[in-house]
Amino acid sequence: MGKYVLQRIFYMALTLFIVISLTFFLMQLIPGSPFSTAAKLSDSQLAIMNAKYGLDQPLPVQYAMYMGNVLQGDLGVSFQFSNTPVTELIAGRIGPSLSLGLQAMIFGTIFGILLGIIAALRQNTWLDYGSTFVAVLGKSIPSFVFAAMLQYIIGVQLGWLPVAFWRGFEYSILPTIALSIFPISIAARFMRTEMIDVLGSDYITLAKAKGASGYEIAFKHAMRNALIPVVTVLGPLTVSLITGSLVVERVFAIPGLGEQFVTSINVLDYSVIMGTTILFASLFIFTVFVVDILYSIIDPRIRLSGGNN
Amino acid sequence: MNNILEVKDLNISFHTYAGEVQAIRGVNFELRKGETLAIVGESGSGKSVTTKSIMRLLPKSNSEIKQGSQILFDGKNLAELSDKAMEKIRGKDISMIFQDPMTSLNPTMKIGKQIAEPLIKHQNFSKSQAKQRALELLELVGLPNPEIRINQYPHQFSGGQRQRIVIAVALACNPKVLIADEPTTALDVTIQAQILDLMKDLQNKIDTSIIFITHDLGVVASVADRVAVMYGGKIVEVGTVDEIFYNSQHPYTWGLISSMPSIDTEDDELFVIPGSPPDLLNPPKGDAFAARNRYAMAIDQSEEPPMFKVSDTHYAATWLLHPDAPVIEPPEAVQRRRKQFPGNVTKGEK
Amino acid sequence: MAEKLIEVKNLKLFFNEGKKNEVKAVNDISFDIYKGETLGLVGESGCGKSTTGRTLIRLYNATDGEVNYRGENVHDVKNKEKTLEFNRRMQMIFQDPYASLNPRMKVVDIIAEGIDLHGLASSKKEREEKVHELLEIVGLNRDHAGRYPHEFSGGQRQRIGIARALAVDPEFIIADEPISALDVSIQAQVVNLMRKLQKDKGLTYLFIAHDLSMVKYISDRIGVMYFGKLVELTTSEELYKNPLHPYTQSLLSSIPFPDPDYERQRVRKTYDPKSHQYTDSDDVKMREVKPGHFVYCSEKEMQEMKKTF
Amino acid sequence: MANHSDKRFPKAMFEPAQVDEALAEKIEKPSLNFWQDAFLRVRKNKAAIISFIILMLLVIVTFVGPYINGYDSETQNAAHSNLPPRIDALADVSWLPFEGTWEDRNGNTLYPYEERGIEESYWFGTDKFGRDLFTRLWEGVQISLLIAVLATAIDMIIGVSYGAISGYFGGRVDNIMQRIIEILTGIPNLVIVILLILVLEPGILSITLALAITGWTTMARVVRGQVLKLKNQEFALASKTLGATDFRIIFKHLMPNMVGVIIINTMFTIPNAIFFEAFLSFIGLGLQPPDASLGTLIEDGFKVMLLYPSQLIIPSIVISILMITFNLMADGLRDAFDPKMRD
Amino acid sequence: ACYGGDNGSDDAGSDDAGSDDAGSETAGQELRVMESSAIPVMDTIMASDTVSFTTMNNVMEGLYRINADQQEVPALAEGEPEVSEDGKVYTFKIREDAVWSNGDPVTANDFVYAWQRALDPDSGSSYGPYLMEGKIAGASEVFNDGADPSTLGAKAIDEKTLEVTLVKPISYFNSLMAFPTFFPQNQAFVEEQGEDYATSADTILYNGPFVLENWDGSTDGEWVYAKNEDYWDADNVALDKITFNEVKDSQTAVNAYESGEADITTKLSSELVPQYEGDENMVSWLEPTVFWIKMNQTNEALQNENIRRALAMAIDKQSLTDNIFNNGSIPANYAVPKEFVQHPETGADFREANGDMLTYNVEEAQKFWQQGLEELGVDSLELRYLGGDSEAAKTSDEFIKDQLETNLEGLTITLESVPFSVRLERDTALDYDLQMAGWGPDYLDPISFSDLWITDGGNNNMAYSSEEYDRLLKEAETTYANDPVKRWETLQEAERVLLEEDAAIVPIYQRQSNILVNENVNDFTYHFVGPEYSFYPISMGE
Ligand SMILES: Nc1ncnc2c1ncn2[C@@H]1O[C@H](COP(=O)(O)OP(=O)(O)OP(=O)(O)O)[C@@H](O)[C@H]1O
Ligand SMILES: Nc1ncnc2c1ncn2[C@@H]1O[C@H](COP(=O)(O)OP(=O)(O)OP(=O)(O)O)[C@@H](O)[C@H]1O
Ligand SMILES: [Mg+2]
Ligand SMILES: [Mg+2]
Repeated sequence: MGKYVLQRIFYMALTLFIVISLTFFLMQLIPGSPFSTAAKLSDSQLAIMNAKYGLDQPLPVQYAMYMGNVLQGDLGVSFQFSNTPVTELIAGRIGPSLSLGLQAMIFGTIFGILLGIIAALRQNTWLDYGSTFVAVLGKSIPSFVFAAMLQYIIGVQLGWLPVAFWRGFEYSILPTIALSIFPISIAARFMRTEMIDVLGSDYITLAKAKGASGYEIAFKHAMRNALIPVVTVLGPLTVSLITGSLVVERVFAIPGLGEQFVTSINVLDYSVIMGTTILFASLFIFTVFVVDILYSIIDPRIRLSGGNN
Repeated sequence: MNNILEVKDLNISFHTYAGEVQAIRGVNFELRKGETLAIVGESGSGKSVTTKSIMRLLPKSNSEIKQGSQILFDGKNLAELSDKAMEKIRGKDISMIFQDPMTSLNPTMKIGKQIAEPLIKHQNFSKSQAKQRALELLELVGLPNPEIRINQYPHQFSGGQRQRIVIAVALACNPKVLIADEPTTALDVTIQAQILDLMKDLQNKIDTSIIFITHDLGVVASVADRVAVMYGGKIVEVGTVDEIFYNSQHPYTWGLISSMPSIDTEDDELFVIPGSPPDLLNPPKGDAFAARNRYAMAIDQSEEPPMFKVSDTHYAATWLLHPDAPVIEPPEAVQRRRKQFPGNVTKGEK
Repeated sequence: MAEKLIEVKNLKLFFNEGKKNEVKAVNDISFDIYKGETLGLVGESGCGKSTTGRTLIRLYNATDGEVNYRGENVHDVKNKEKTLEFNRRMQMIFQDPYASLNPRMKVVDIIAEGIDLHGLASSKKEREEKVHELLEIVGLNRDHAGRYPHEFSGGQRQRIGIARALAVDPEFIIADEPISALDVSIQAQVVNLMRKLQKDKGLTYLFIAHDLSMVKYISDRIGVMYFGKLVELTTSEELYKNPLHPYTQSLLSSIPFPDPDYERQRVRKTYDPKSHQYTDSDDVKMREVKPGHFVYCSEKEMQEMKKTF
Repeated sequence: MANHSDKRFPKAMFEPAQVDEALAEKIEKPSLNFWQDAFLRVRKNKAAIISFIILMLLVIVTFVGPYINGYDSETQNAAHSNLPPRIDALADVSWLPFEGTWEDRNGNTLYPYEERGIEESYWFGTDKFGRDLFTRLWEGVQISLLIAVLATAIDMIIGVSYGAISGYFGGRVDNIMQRIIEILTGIPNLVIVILLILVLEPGILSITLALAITGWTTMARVVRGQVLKLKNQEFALASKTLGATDFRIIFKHLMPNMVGVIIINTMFTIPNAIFFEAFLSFIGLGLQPPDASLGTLIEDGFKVMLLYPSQLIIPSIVISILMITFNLMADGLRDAFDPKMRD
Repeated sequence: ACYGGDNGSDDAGSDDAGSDDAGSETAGQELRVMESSAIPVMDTIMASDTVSFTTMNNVMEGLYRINADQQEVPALAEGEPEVSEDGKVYTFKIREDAVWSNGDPVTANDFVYAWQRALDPDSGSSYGPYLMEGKIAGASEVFNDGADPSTLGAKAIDEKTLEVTLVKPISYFNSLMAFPTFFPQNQAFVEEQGEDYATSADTILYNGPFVLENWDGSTDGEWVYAKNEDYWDADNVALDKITFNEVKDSQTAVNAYESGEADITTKLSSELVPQYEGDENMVSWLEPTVFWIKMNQTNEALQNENIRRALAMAIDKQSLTDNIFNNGSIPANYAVPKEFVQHPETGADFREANGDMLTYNVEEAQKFWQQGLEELGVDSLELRYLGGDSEAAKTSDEFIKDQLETNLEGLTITLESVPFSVRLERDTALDYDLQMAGWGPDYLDPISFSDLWITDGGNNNMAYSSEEYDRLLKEAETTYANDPVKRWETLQEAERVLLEEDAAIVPIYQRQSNILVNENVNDFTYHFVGPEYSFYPISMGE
């Protein structure tokens, strides 16, 4: 186990390195520079700016410099928000995204799993169809529509909750619901199918024979055995949610990372793109690692080293 | 009579894609307090289904306990009990050792927890008490190093070890009725003997009644008070253990006894009941065993034999017991086998 | 005796090797299996019989030691064709009938898998006929072909496993408790079949079982295992007449007889491994106490045993 | 226990007789394989069948729809922009929104047809360019169905195989393959897509490529998870001892045991792909205007959601019907692949 | 840390007291505003976007300020400056009562320092050089050639006197002084803060009607203005507090407005405007932003004037603005917008004299088209149309494509919608045939539009080159520099050359801005260039 973890950490670093490098070079292939978007710069001004930020150097030199800085924890400064360090920029924006993402994830996962379990226990009844309906609608109506409808109906028409902004828990309820529709539908659908499989197994019969109630069967015995696909999909989804969802942040006017990232690509704010990518990729890579560990915790028959003998 | 459990006219079908499998076709028996009823019989004859139906554990999706079937326990008809009420009985009053230990254990739960669970639920044990008791149980079923083992997962155990864990689970709550479905098939004889002793102890202590399914007639001889023989979804003979071993009446029972090798069997071939078991999708008319019965009569093809009384405790469903039927000696193999019984030898010596 | 088919030399198999929960499931055992014979393997449950069998057929990689099949170490074979060849010659009947059947495959396809893999049927019809034949051989009927494993009783499942192993005409079968779940008549049928095949085709068996009367009936020689070690190995006659190792004696004394009266009076011997009182200086190993009768003992014990005859 | 020995039977019946086993009726059933079997079973799932029928009807409408009302999908007519749906035959059914009216923010009813003196009726109204939304809708559905098929194919072909191979072989293979997925996911999609814009002509090919680059990774990871869980089970080992190749074990033994999650995941891939396409179209890599897809129609409708709700609601209903029927069919399939389910 | 109970209760007590105070203070007038983005920059020389400019305009001040009538009025300047005969030297007196929020007086050196900083290549200002080069003497040399900053034509004569020397007379120079890039900076403070300058509310000095509070830097999505009691004109500032929120989505803004969570929305996207048609709370004004199609004359077909003219006349702009946008934008038949600048003497709008050019006329267009095709010797043309990826761009692109293809037989338009950065790159590389582009000015003078099209002009990028046009512009800038009327007429003439004679671009529409303002907000004030709004005139009440 220890060895495996060490090995994985090495690979995680390697993967991250590749992601960073590839993103770095791919990004440079996009025409333009962060300054070309300010249409008002003359060519000589552009040249001066490029020189100032080292963008006139040959790519390999830029790359080496960037990597050197990254290793020292320096992600550079934003071009778009002149001179703001990227770390500060991310730190300033991650807060809302993080808490929103986590709330949505926790709420969505719990609710989704419940929904899926109920559907499985009551297979082919109206409860099952109802849960399918909810889960499918959640996924087939695009999130921007869903978020906007929530806002309009609950916020504007009914006036139950604040419509927008980020000023406290009350303000996070609607966006949380809007975001949680993903984990809900994923957890519900995967849970249903796996639970049905699991509920047919002998060990569930044994659990029943022990007098376990429906609730105990579902949660103590069956759930864990059905969790693998849910964990597989929800793990990385967590990362996307906590690193910010453009749509929900936009609709609810939440100053999060998602919006920031998209803008930074549009204006080719290299260092912000890179910084966000590094954040996302390292979280993602780490989550995948956690998911793999979870596999072997969830199902002890899965061996971590995964060797094929 | 002090019956703790009475099964009356039990009929069970499975609805499969191929059609309706009539797995149980009119089973009647009773279980007395403190006794051990062994069920033997053809593999596929419905032993497991019968016992699972007592626990109401047949898959809901495709099984059907037919109208009119009665499973009376403590005066309640289990066949009609609500799920909630059933939960209270399962594991506490009636517990069961499953036939397939490999798949009966939850692969993702430590075995300690699986044993402790009913204790916490039904006996209000605390977690640590339950763990303590689980350790004891594992010790009792002969699993070495229980302290370590209790934290392992089922796949880390051998077949026999898993079977012992399943037994420990079933014994945990001192049930009134213990249903043991081939509990010792995967165990070596020494451990088997230990387990059988354990069950007898339990019986002595708290008067547990046991339904014991096995193929090993040796085990039957050692544990059973009474024996029921099943064939093709029915009980074809029932009697005390001595009656079945020394005075069996049904040709299928004869076949079983003849098929057993004994420690000094030297024959080239073991005796085999010819033919194949009945197809429960289209159960044959008349006596299901007729097609394989050396002594079959015309009536077997059209009429189902009722239970004929041999003694107060001994009944058999074969037309051979009809007064009009020709008198037939049990086949020579059975007679010889009866003589070969070591018990007979010792009896003779006495 | 005849030609050696299998030669097991100092075989070891440890689970979780090197970790604190290491299990020495098979700990340095050696034995040979001759062509055309049946070697019975009995022993305490959990002593490593299945593991031995599974290692022979390469489901586990041996921790140490060799398994030679016709002089070739099976664990060294890498070549594809050779592997396939081995797979056909060597078959296994699994101890756990249900888990070893794919729940989503029909019986016909389970049984025919070997036929398909090794091209043993030239047409669909032939394939089907072979399957039907096999079903009948193991005491099932042809209607069962179209059903799924969960629709069968324990014994029926076991028979499907047997049919599957027989389907490829192997020359060596590892039968891991093949008959324990069957009623005696079917047991007899299967055993008769195995003996017949042995006679007709010169099959060789490693027969793992607990039912000692059956083992004795079918085996030429019997090995007794205890706690990862082989403790006694001799012909079946000899073993029953002259059990030398105290564990074997205890085993034999525990055989239940199908006679209620006898059972009521039976006395069992128990075995306590501490009774040997081995010291570090004792070189405990397999020793040929009598020609063809091997016992795991110390020098001193051997001398004592010799005195008994 | 009743004793029937007193019942009388003719003596002859107690003569020994040979009972012919063959007498027992034997109905040979056609032997079907797993897939055929599943198909037969899915036919018995009511929800699945109803869904299938609805879906088929929808598909038919999708293909004939663009031709039945005489408008084409591309002709702009600015004078007819943003008209509400009007179906003459249904105009009097008050609970159906086909009267050709809008309601403004203050709840006043507007009569754009009358106000602008328009004779024609547009069944589903028009968009801001005055194009007939009925025709556009069905043409859009065609495209989106195509995208769905494409995405499913990519998921099935790349995702499933990739995940299966990675999980099954484990060890180094798995390590490398999983790291590749991480890299693919780690690089921002948007960067990749923008680069694609530079090198590709917009159209189906670009959509396919964009999907093929990243669309399958979730499927691969889901399948891998399942394979990890299943590969050490006894039945897989049993097949191995028979000499089954890894390929066979993966596809014949493991795959049928994970159809459930594969199907479910596909059901997630499809809407993802449909909206990914809309996104691609928006940034210029997907469809070229004036072509529409369900995704782009919804996006367009969304913007006028409060003023002209039908422009959002109609395509949303269509995609919801599509997805719900897809999913109910998928559930039906999933159950059908599970032999433990009742027939 | 100490978590003693006593301590805690003490803290709570003092907190309470504090909030009580705050409560009585904020009981006054409070406004809640939504902005389209966070404040990217608060260093005046670094700003290049509207939100930054707007904020600076409200918390800081320059020599001039633009009022509600879009007229420049002296602010920090004590009355009008003295202007030299040749119109090149301006001498400003700075108000005695102008102080920074740290109490320092605002001095002439603060201007000199800020402007020099803006031209220091190391500071990376884009608007500094853009607005100063070619206008303020020495600016170009300082920025490009590393000349000593002190050679810049901005000098502190004494503490309160600033002298500015121009390269040439600039008639709109005073209005330029209202642009935040020309705002003063307190040298001591800026140098003391160093890297941290203007990174949060605490590291900025204010000299305007409000001070910024609660602003943590460019990532902050919510910020607050508080009234600046030290502002020289504080008596005329009614609002005590203004809360700002970043809202990207205009539907969200409308929802927040509707539910009473904010008083002023961001600009409404065109889809939302029809909903509020006739609503008196919708404030609309025509922006001086014009959208047109650039025709790349490196393409042989587009060198043909008839073809260009045909394209220009084949688009029904009225239909686009009325039916498609329906947000009050108007068709543009001109290059210099309407309601933007007025005749220096008569006050007549620029458009009044010059009227419409290249108006929609299908028959004419088709005639020109045929003629053009004949001249080219082809009967069909295929043109690539580079569009933007914004919503409005896509809508108009799709409409225009349809118009052109329908009205001009044989024309095929391939739409290429690309991200902004890519579009600019292709613009510079002249890698397109037709391109939709728009322009919004930074100062109130027609030249901000006219000089786009001079040969090799920085924003020409379509290979348009007309000697006549170049000559007219040069004349306007030099010969008539001190003769506003002549200059005015010359620029009008230039527009005629551009459109009527050369049909160099296809003007499409002029954009209208619409926002919702709560009815109890009085004197809402917007501007055409630079900063968008002024909040100091606003008061709340019925
Ligand atoms: N889920 C099911 N679907 C269809 N048929 C079933 C199902 N379960 C059991 N059966 C059938 O019911 C019959 C009785 O099965 P049961 O398991 O009771 O046999 P058994 O007597 O316990 O046999 P064994 O000794 O082999 O365990 C068998 O023929 C079996 O095929
Ligand atoms: N995957 C595993 N991980 C750890 N320990 C294991 C594993 N599989 C088996 N064991 C242990 O190895 C030992 C030998 O197991 P094996 O299955 O060979 O026993 P067996 O002789 O076949 O017993 P039985 O007769 O009960 O089937 C047991 O103690 C078991 O707990
Ligand atoms: Mg059974
Ligand atoms: Mg075993």
